[in-house]
Amino acid sequence: METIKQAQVINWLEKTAHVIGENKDYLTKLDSDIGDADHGFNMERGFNKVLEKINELAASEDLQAVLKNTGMTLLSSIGGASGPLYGSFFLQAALPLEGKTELTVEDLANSFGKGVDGIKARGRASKGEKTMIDTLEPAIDALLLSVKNKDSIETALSNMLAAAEEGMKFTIDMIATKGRASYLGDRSIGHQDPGATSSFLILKTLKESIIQPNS
Amino acid sequence: METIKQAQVINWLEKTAHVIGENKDYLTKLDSDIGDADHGFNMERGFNKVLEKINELAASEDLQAVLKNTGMTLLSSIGGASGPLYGSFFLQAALPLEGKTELTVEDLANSFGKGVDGIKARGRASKGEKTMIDTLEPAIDALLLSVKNKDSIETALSNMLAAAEEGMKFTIDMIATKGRASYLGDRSIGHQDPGATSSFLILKTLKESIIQPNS
Amino acid sequence: MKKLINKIPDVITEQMQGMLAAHPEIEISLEPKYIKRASATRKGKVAIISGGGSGHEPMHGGFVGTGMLDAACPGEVFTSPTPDQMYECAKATQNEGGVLFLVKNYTGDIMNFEMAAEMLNAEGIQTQNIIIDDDVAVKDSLYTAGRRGVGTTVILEKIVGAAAEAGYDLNKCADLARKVNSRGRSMGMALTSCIVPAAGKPNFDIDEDEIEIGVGIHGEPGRKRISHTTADEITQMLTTAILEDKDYSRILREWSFSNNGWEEKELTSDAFKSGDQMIALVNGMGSTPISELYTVYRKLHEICSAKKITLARNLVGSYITALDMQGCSVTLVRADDEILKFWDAPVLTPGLRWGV
Amino acid sequence: MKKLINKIPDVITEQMQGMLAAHPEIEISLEPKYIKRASATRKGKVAIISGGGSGHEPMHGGFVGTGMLDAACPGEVFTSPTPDQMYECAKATQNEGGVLFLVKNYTGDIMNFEMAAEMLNAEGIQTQNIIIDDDVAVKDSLYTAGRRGVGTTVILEKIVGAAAEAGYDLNKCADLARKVNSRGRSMGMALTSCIVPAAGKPNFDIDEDEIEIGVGIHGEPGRKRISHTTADEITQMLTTAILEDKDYSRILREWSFSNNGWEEKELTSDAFKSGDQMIALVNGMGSTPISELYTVYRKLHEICSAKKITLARNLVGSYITALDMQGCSVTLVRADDEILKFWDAPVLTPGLRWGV
Ligand SMILES: Nc1ncnc2c1ncn2[C@@H]1O[C@H](COP(=O)(O)OP(=O)(O)O)[C@@H](O)[C@H]1O
Ligand SMILES: Nc1ncnc2c1ncn2[C@@H]1O[C@H](COP(=O)(O)OP(=O)(O)O)[C@@H](O)[C@H]1O
Ligand SMILES: [Mg+2]
Ligand SMILES: [Mg+2]
Ligand SMILES: [Mg+2]
Ligand SMILES: [Mg+2]
Repeated sequence: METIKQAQVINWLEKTAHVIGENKDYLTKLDSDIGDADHGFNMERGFNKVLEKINELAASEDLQAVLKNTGMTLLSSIGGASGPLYGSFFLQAALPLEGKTELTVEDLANSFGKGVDGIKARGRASKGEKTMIDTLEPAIDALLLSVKNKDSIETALSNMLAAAEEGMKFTIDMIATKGRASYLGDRSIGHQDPGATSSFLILKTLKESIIQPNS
Repeated sequence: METIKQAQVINWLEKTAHVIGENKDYLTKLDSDIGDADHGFNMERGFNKVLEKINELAASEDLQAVLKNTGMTLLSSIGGASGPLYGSFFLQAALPLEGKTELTVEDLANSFGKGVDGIKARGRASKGEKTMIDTLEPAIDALLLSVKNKDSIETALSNMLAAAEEGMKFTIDMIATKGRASYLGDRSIGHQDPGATSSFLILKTLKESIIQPNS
Repeated sequence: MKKLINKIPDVITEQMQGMLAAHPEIEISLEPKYIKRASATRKGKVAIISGGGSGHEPMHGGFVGTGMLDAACPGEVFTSPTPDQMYECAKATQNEGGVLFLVKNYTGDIMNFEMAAEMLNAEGIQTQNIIIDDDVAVKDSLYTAGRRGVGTTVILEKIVGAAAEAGYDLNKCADLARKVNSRGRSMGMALTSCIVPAAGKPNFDIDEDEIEIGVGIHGEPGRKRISHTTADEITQMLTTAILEDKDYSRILREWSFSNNGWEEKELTSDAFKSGDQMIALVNGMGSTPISELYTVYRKLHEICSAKKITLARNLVGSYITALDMQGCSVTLVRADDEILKFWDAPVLTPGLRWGV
Repeated sequence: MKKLINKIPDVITEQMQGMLAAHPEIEISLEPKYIKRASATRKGKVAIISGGGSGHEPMHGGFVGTGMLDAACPGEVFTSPTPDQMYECAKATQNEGGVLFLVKNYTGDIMNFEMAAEMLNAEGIQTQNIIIDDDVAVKDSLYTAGRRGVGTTVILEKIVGAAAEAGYDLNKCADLARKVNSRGRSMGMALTSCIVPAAGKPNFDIDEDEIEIGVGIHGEPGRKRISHTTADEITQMLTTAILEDKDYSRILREWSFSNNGWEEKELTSDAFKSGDQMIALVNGMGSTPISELYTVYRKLHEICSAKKITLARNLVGSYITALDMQGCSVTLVRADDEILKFWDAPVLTPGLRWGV
């Protein structure tokens, strides 16, 4: 397999909606420990909207349009901190994809790289502040390495997810300095960041949409 | 012993304040079952005021003045339903006592008789409506009988108290048709009326102030 | 019990002192307790005075001011004030136009206000008592102390206060008060119990999944205890009880200036009907967020619209409360031009303000 | 969870519909959600718009009306509204005088309002964002998202709303808003937790004998958890934290019309001192009886008097709430003539009304 096809991207978005739904209470529980106990509800509301539009999304071959529409949908339905952040992620991730109907590993790395830049610009945060960036940035670094190593898509996605998971887990020991959790100071230590966790779930679903288990 | 002396009346009022204080929670509990859980607080507030004034009361030989002052004090400190009722009781009970410095059984019967009339006029209630009247009216009837039988003060007070206690206990099986408890309808059955109970305590203290136990 | 209070005997005094500090337009007396306007009123104006047990704030003290009450007498929590309070308050407030006591129908309030009226009339200060008894949860007036005075009190105090300000004399104020009372109906419900500070524990026990329909403003038991349900169903129950309440007659006592004593008067409330226009109050019981009250108002408005009953004016908020009880009540007062005119008149009190 | 609500996804919509039914002077849009004045404003008037997560009622929707906000955008409960809401709301509301967004300092609100401002400015609708960050419970702005926006918001919306009504242009409104924010300090406390409808259980656990000092309006943890104590001690703690708060500087972002992009501005709040005159807000968190708030106001007044700080104006009541939380907050805004003039100007909104 050389590229990720449009149908796989659609499949990823559709599956993500289900995975977020299944993990709604888990994400909310994480947010109740160090935030305001709504991250699961917020993410579910947003991805349910994406699900409602899935046929409209699927109708477009142009992946730039698909990601842009996804970003706009999340932006206008999630709210809170994660709404503009995930909104910006997809809107910015769409930018390098003009005219693309399938994605190489390099396309993916470029796209997601722009996406994370969008999050960092919007949220004025960087790695190590106990946010979704701590999952996403290592994931993109892994993708970039795969581009350099000319890894297969399978290998690239596996490495990406391993890096994402490690990044997510690193948030447990961090002190939050951005978002609501920052009010807790030291007391935020010992809890995994909800946004880092939802980011991990999104990437995990990507990998699983492309690489069928036992295939 | 032929008459009740001024000092005994003062002693009665003083002791009543203590007895009401000791029974505050009990009276409030009874009122919480069928009323608004304040009868103990109300009575304590009133009789504490009487206690504060006890030297002033004791300074007057004139029992009319003593009862009138007691009535005014209760009237201006109890509030609720029981305030005007006990206020009226003492104010009216004072009326027949012009110039008296001690009381025969007949004086007491006349005085308390007027007092209960005052309660009935003010509260527009009669016996059998599950109120303090159910304690007081039988007690006065007993006093009147003692007047007829020329009973000693001891006998008169003992009979009075027995009748009061019986009357109080009869309220358990009654349906309330006056005061707050009336909103309960049938559900007021099975509970002893708080006002009937405070009236009983007042009369019991009277008897015990006059007849020393084991004397 | 978690409350923002200090020592229990000081609760009422300190709340009054707080009101005084916040509202220089009122004055307080602590011995005996009352709240009155700081500025004197026009000579000949009827003094409109209310009062009752504390715990229902902002009622009544919060309704003292231009266009509403001249004074209010707060009792202990849930306990009627005493006659000397009303007596002293009336003497300090009246300005040769007589005194109108607005009294909620509770045995204690009735008796204490009657004694005060007797004392004042005996001194030549013309004093009338008008009773408010609007709680349809109490159906039977023959075997009970009658309907309790609840939400209509707020609306009545506003309207009669405005009329007195406009120059109505004592008799006309009393007539208007009687009329508003005869046109008011209310019903309340509780999600939780209230806690009286001195008691320190809930007035009644209620399960996490139960609510009390028809509750009084002291946590008196209501018509029924049911499972917790939606705001719409609750509003339907309260509104139906009010709209389907039949013509209602009862005997109320008023002072007769000719006989110099009390006389009994029959007062009939006509059932509400399609075509009526109302002043509506959706009231919180003390611990109910206003957002939830709007949910109730939405349904009340829908039910009334369907029955061609107009909600010409409304008030949504916590105006007659039961300490920290969660729950709400609905009040409808059938309006006419006189009532609407005085409702719309300016009012400036700590608890209600418009037009000024 | 006992609330007067229907289905959880409908909670906000139905509260908005209830407000609409009760207040014909407002208009609502449901897709996307916003509340605006029913009548058009003067051409050239700055549109003052606020918004934020729901659950703080009457703020912000209850402050829409003459003399205060032009519109408000409610998000889901405790969740910032989305940029399309502010964008559509601003387009429907603005009348060629530009748009001023009043934004409480929460990461979500900041980002969503920034995106909306970018969209509007890109279309040539001049839009400025002013941030409110007054919660002294958050000490450190270097290692946190900064101080939260709480009680000062209510006072600021009133003052800037009046200024816009009086003809201030966008820059002058922004200057005034920045000034009021720099002069406002707040601190809150909770007796109980709130319950978010969708969660169905308390946001945090707190024992029957504990209270949280320094809590936020979403139940965010405060400075400390202590044993329940008297209203006086609680008021002392809140007031001391406010009065002893030092000069406070932070960097806030505003739109630069010359650079057509965001620029960072330092804003310093001077510590309060003896001789200052204040607008004071003693605010209930949603389920606090007003009587208890007066007990708090009493002590606040006493403490300030002793320090020769004048409470020139006040507001006592539940204006910026946290659903059904029990507790209170104290806000002081250092006033000057301009601030007092606009505070006293007439206002007619569902939640705040005087002078009209
Ligand atoms: N400035 C920021 N930059 C990046 N991510 C952030 C920032 N602030 C918050 N987040 C992320 O947002 C998550 C919280 O999202 P959510 O609960 O939906 O919003 P809110 O905090 O408004 O309730 C956090 O767990 C964190 O990962
Ligand atoms: N109309 C009445 N006539 C006589 N006694 C009455 C009447 N109404 C109430 N009571 C008495 O008052 C008692 C309640 O007093 P209390 O609890 O102090 O006042 P409240 O009912 O105002 O709280 C009742 O138990 C009853 O005995
Ligand atoms: Mg959150
Ligand atoms: Mg009682
Ligand atoms: Mg009582
Ligand atoms: Mg949130």
